[in-house]
Amino acid sequence: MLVELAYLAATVLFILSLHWMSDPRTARRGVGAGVAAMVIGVAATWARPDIAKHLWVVLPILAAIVPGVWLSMVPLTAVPQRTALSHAFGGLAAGLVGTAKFAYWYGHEPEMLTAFRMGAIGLEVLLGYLTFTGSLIAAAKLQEVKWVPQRPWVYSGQQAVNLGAFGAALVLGVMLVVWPTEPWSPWAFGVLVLLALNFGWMLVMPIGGADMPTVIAILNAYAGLAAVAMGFVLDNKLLITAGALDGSSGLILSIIMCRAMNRSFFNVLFGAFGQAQAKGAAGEQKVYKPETPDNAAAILEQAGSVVVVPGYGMAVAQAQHKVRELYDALKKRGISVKFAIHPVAGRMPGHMNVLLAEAEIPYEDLVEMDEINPEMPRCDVCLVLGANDVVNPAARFDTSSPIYGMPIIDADKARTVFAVKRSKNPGFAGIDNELYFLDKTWMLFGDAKGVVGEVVKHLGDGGR
Amino acid sequence: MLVELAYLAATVLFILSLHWMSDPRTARRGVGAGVAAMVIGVAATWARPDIAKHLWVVLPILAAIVPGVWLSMVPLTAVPQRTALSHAFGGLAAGLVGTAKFAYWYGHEPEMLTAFRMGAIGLEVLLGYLTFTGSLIAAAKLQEVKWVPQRPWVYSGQQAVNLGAFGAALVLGVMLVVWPTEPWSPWAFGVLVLLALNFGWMLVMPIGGADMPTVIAILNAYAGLAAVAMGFVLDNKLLITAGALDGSSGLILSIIMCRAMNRSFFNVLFGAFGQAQAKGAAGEQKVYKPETPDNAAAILEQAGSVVVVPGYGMAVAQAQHKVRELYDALKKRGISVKFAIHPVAGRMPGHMNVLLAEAEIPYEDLVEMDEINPEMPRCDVCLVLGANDVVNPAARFDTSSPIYGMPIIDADKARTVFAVKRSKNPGFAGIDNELYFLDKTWMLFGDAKGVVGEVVKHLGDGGR
Amino acid sequence: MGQVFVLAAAAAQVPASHGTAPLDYVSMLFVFTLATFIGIGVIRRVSRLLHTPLMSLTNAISAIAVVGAIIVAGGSEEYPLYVRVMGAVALFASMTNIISGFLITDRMLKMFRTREGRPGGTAGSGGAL
Amino acid sequence: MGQVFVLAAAAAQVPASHGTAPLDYVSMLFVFTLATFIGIGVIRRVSRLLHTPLMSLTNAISAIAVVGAIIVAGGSEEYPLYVRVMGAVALFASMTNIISGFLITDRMLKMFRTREGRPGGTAGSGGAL
Ligand SMILES: NC(=O)c1ccc[n+]([C@@H]2O[C@H](COP(=O)([O-])OP(=O)(O)OC[C@H]3O[C@@H](n4cnc5c(N)ncnc54)[C@H](OP(=O)(O)O)[C@@H]3O)[C@@H](O)[C@H]2O)c1
Ligand SMILES: NC(=O)c1ccc[n+]([C@@H]2O[C@H](COP(=O)([O-])OP(=O)(O)OC[C@H]3O[C@@H](n4cnc5c(N)ncnc54)[C@H](OP(=O)(O)O)[C@@H]3O)[C@@H](O)[C@H]2O)c1
Repeated sequence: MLVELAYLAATVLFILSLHWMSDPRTARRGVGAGVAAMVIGVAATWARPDIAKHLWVVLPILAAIVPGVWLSMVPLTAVPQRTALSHAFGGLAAGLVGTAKFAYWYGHEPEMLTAFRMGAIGLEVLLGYLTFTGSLIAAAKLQEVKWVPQRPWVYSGQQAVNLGAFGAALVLGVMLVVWPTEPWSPWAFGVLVLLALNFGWMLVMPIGGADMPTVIAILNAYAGLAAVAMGFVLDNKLLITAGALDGSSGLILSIIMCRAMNRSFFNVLFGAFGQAQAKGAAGEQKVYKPETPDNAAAILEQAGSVVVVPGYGMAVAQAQHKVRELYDALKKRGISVKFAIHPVAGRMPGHMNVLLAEAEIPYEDLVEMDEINPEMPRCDVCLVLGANDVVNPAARFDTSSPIYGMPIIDADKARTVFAVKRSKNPGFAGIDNELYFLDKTWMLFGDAKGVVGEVVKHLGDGGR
Repeated sequence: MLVELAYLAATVLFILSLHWMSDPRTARRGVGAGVAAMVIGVAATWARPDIAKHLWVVLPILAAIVPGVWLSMVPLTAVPQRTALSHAFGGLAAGLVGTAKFAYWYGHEPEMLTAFRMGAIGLEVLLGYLTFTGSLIAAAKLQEVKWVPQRPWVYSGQQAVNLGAFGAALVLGVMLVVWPTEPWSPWAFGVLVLLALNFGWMLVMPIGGADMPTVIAILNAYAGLAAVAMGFVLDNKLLITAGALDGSSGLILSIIMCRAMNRSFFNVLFGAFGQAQAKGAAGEQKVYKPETPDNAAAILEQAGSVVVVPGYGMAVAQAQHKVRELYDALKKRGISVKFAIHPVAGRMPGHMNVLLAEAEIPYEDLVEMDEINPEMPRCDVCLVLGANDVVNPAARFDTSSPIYGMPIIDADKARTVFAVKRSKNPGFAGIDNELYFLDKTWMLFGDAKGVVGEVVKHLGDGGR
Repeated sequence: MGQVFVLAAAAAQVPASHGTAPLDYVSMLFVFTLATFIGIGVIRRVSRLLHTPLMSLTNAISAIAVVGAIIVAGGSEEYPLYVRVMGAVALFASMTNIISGFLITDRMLKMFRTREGRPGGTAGSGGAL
Repeated sequence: MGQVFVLAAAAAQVPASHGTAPLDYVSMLFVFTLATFIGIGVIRRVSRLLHTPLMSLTNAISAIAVVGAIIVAGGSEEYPLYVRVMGAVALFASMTNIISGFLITDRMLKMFRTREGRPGGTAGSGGAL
């Protein structure tokens, strides 16, 4: 009885943990509540009368400490890959428990395999293994691992094959639910597992590297639902609630990201966005106006208000600390500095916030896109730092462009625009950017970190 | 099995119903969802296999239609009393079902009276009957029924008697839980019922008429908890969820009201606030500067922005329609008119909003206290209409005053103030109001409806 | 031998509403806690304007006790008369609550109107009392 | 006669986690629906700034599967070896998730700082990697 109450306490703590995440000030208490809930959950389960083999429990936990800590020390830019990898672990765990329970019950307590529980096991295994392989591929794509193609891997009859496999899995599932304890049941189960593993691979491969963050969010939801299915199998309320919380969070995050990228949920999942675009219409050769960091520094000094638009480039170049120096230098001169954060800048939702926070830039100065846009016309200098698609005016009028309709930061409304990027090639969506050819835009070619470092140096010595 | 799913659907609809109440635009859909949920709940219960005596179900429902509709046609000012009365009905229903179940199980299925269920029945009966009598007295106090004293009815050993009775009830409860099926159990149960009825009376009588709205909110929470207890007794999830939703709403509403009145929760319940205060220190006779409605109308015409502070007086005088005419007259002259709504103006939370809404004044012009206060210094004319405590500056500095610390509307910051009230006696908290003696304050003595009517007339004919 | 079997049969398939499994009240506790969390989360978001209608709406919702009343009033067990009468009175009381609660809430809500006229889609009739 | 009794006894007091009463999955469904409502309500309020830490936090929370893994790995029933190994691997995987998930979330949150310095009470160390 006490175990159930402990589960209730753990559930309450999980809810509070997510509740406290609503505000940076209370966020860390949220983590504390989460840890406490997990400890109670594990301790209560361990203390259950029907747990005897303690060695089998202690060893894996001890073994997990080293990889656990190592995985948490990963550099910030690798956060997306790490999350994908741990989703793979989560999916694997759910799948394995489902398979273990089925194998045991089939062999020893067949009467346990009621239709309801068999259905739950089937779901748990399907979701678990699907998340496992899907997340592995997502991690590989994010890590830009060589043999996994970045571009969506599309072949002709793909939809047909997908549907066929899905149908087969469904039929198998129904058969298992109706006759769970037949001699051929374990074989059907095995095939189901293989199909599930295959699904992960089939669903994620055709999705371009760009959409991985959304895919990770969806896989997060699947991992949560797998935990819910496990809860139904083991009649464990804590699993159900925690799984539901995780599932709904994954779902909402992916919806938010899709809306920010202005692309429908299904389009991301099934539409093979990001095929290698036929090169943008060459048309007349647009003119880039290169500029030097010291002139840029001079103009920045005269500016009253500066808005920095960070993008994936800043993350790759790890330029956030240099950006912090620029922020301090400008602030010392009484210049108002704001950071325009586009919801899908970079490769993870909130990716820019974390980077800038890491450079200890106060989060009050990180301004959401919708709040900053109205003020852009009054901004003297807009420094586009490694951002491309999120400031591309094409999204507003060019219906043919893949990012058409995506809300963007109105960098083109600022008085002067400096764009920092290494080369002339396009950004993530592979399309040209009108912004660079406006007469008020000056290009600062080079690595983000280097260029910003130069500018700060010039600001430093030329200081008033 | 289907019945349980129907209960789940009803629960979801109840949650949505409260969710849609978050915004006036979607509020009416909320009522629709609530009705649907109730219909599903009743239908599912009726269709249960163990319900046979249909006549016994149909007759009471039909009989309830007439009083139900009559009770809903009650005039708006009587809304507080109506709500109190229906809480009494709710409490009675919970108490009766608990008693009936106990009587039946005791006589026919004693093994059903497990400790847990006995405890739940005890709680249900205690809460139910307590809410029943408590709400009846609250309704009487609000209706200012003659034989129920408005002023808190306090006698010397009161706390001792209360605690004694409470202790007795507790002991009885424990005894019943331990020996639910003893020959003397029904007697113990009877005494418990009487004690519960007595509690309602003892708890509510010593609370002044002023605090009835908070008392109603708390009784609302008790009625909800009684429904939860009934859910535990009958192992019915719909009762538990709906009861929990109602209970938490009652709780939060009373906390909000206490905070708005800046008085602690317990102080309202137990502190006998509002004893007939020794008359305010007479000191030098303060000077009221009476004014006439036509002068007031002249000054109003020159005003650029007018803020109306409605209070209990406007509700009593049913002046909201006249106020609407004033609103239109001023608006026609391009004068900005806003209504400053104090959270506890009147006698019910949101009482003023409902009255002004009834007069079809657009709710965008009803401004919360915290939003209007910063703008008060720029307000040309502040028309205090039957409000007293909510605009009494004493709350800011006079620590001895009972309303000390209560956030108020800064009417005294406006350029000119007109205060409409019938006489010189104090408001609800029985204390003098400094506002009336400021040199910029002019008194418009008379009934709110009459005075406003006069002003509108003068505005009308003297129109530019 | 007979009773044992009867007992077993009774225990095995007694309708759940009667023979609750020992652990069942824990799941009830779970449902109660989660529902309270939802309640607090949802009520906090109700706009101040609507506090009075909210009170009458939750009052109507608390009349869910009608479910218990139906079980007592219409129960197939041979309830003694006075028990069934109690059930009927409870049913009458909560039904009145439901009808009056929802009606008055709707009446109050109909009065809230934005500047351009009727809030929400329904082209309700005039708001007069 | 013996079996009947045994059956009755078994049915009567089998630990709930095994012989779930037929109606039990409905209460599980209830718990699932309510939890999802809470999830949606709570997640919607998480500030945009914290979406990345939120993802790693919920990832750690989804590692609640560790409970299932412990039941399999440490179960007193005589599980065949390969089943117990599966449980151990699952336990290892979800434990790694828990440790890395909570640690990295905390690391990221420590970086968020208001102008006057450390957010929240804890006087954490410098935010450097
Ligand atoms: N954040 C998310 O959750 C998320 C999720 C899904 C999809 N996306 C997609 O990702 C894109 C994000 O747009 P974005 O503007 O942030 O990035 P982007 O469009 O991918 O552009 C990155 C820019 O940075 C430049 N760059 C790369 N490395 C650099 C370095 N070391 N120094 C300086 N510049 C460098 C690149 O130009 P050079 O190569 O010439 O230097 C490129 O123009 C959007 O299309 C969005 O739809 C984001
Ligand atoms: N709203 C709630 O939920 C709630 C709950 C609990 C307590 N309360 C308490 O109620 C009080 C509300 O304050 P309030 O300013 O709204 O009202 P108030 O302080 O009670 O004052 C009402 C004023 O209206 C005047 N008045 C009465 N009838 C009138 C009529 N027919 N025409 C013109 N004037 C009339 C009265 O003066 P004359 O008699 O001289 O005319 C009195 O000055 C606060 O103290 C609050 O703490 C409210």
